[in-house]
Amino acid sequence: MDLSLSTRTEGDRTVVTVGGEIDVYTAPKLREQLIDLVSGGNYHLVVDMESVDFLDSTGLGVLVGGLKRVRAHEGSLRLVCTQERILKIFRITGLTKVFPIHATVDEALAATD
Amino acid sequence: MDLSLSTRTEGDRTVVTVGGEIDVYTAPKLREQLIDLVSGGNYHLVVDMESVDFLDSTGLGVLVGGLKRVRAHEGSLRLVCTQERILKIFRITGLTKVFPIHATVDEALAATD
Amino acid sequence: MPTVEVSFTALPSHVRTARLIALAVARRAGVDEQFLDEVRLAVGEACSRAVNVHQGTGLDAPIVMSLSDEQDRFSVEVTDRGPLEGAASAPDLDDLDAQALTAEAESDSEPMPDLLPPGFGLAVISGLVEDVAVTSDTTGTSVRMTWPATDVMAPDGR
Amino acid sequence: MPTVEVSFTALPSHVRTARLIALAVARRAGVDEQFLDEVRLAVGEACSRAVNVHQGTGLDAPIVMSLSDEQDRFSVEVTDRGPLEGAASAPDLDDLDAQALTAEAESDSEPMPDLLPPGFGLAVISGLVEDVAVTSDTTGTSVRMTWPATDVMAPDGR
Ligand SMILES: Nc1ncnc2c1ncn2[C@@H]1O[C@H](COP(=O)(O)OP(=O)(O)O)[C@@H](O)[C@H]1O
Ligand SMILES: Nc1ncnc2c1ncn2[C@@H]1O[C@H](COP(=O)(O)OP(=O)(O)O)[C@@H](O)[C@H]1O
Repeated sequence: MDLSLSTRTEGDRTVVTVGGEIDVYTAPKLREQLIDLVSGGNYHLVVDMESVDFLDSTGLGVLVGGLKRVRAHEGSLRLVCTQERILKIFRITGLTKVFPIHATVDEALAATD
Repeated sequence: MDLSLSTRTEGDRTVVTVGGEIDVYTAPKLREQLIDLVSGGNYHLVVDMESVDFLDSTGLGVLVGGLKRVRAHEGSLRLVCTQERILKIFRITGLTKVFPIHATVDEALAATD
Repeated sequence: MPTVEVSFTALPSHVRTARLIALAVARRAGVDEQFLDEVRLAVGEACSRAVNVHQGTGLDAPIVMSLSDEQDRFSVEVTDRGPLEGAASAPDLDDLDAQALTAEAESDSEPMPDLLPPGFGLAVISGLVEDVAVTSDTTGTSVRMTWPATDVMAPDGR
Repeated sequence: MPTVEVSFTALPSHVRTARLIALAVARRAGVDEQFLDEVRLAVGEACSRAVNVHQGTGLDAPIVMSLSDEQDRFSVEVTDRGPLEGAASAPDLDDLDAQALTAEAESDSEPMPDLLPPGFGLAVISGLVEDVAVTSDTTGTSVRMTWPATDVMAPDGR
């Protein structure tokens, strides 16, 4: 299954909906998308991962890269994910402490911490 | 998926219900079963293939072998099969002309041609 | 080189694994559902044939199955180190029923009535797959089968 | 030898194929459903790592993935021809968040903030799979991962 990507704007935030597999093969596509958004002045990102069915460390690297990029502009990168098998890789790598992870897009849009 | 085999008697006929894959790996098991039945005096066999999801030429060979064995005792070997993908291999090998193929076990049990 | 090579020793259980792998990769390569049964059966026949050749001639070398996904074609090539069944012995499919019936007359004297004529597997493949190439030389025999595919995995497809 | 070998050139698209193959064979080998996600992720990490090693060092040789289904164990071994990441650079998983945060301070000067530290993939594998063995010598590095399986494919299982 390939990666699917779509974006939409909600107030000052941009929701990136990702589906499929984020791995060494597709991660460059997600990386480009995040770079494009940040270059276009979108510094508050919500990445909806509910339709992601595979995420590996290359994909994690791209998310960490996105986080670094938005933070350089005082921005934020929030994740939406409730799938246990995806959450697991954030947990074993300790990245749950780095990313705010929300149960729904609405929750991520409302969050301000 | 492995091969599943079960047999039951219906009057003077023996119904062999086969499920799974009949290939180079499992065909020996079906072969033994047919040999055992013929050695035990069961010369009228109905092989129900409705639950078979794979059949290759090794499997065909075992069925042809079974047919030869029962015919040596004036017996019969009827097949029950309606699955197009299984029928196809009988058709391309011309073996539809060798085996009586029925749509149901009842039809095979009633057949006397 | 968009080719993945699978090699395995000549054992019946590996034929199933090879079949499973070819089917999974074909599906992933975008081979249409309507051809998947054909891939599964034809690859199984080619691998069974190769395993029989190696077992029959006591060859220890592995069987190699190459999977290529190029442009709009998906190909599987199964290569063994043995000889090709002589053209003389290749059965005419239209004749198989006749052969089956003839053989039956002598079935009591036949120790292995389950064995179909050599070349039967290849004949099934030819009857099944439109694009097949069989080549053979002193180093071995190879059966290459090709199916149409939508190239979902093309490197430039992202 | 109940081993099937899959070899492929060091390309990202082949990592997906290797993952798909390992998953299909693991399922067939009777690896419990609860471990299949782990197999998929860990094999993907091992193959991605190997591909990166070959691409990073310009190695043309193929990556080899061996699948073994012995008794009640299913093993996948991924072998490359490159060096193992130095132990010195192997990240402490507990430290990764700290590393990620630190790196962020210098993100503007960093050309590739997407690159995780070398050894990250191996660290993920170790965090994920209970039975892992990593060996390395001058000919290359190999990562062997083993899972419990019910041996549905045993030759004597029929
Ligand atoms: N979470 C999962 N656990 C176990 N098997 C899965 C899971 N997700 C998908 N699969 C199976 O893995 C195989 C490959 O699926 P997947 O990798 O998601 O698709 P693709 O092959 O297109 O990448 C399929 O047979 C699918 O049924
Ligand atoms: N007729 C079919 N056409 C296409 N795919 C099939 C068909 N039957 C089974 N499959 C698929 O082929 C794969 C292997 O199935 P199968 O060979 O039946 O089981 P097993 O792998 O246990 O032998 C599975 O992913 C299954 O969904």
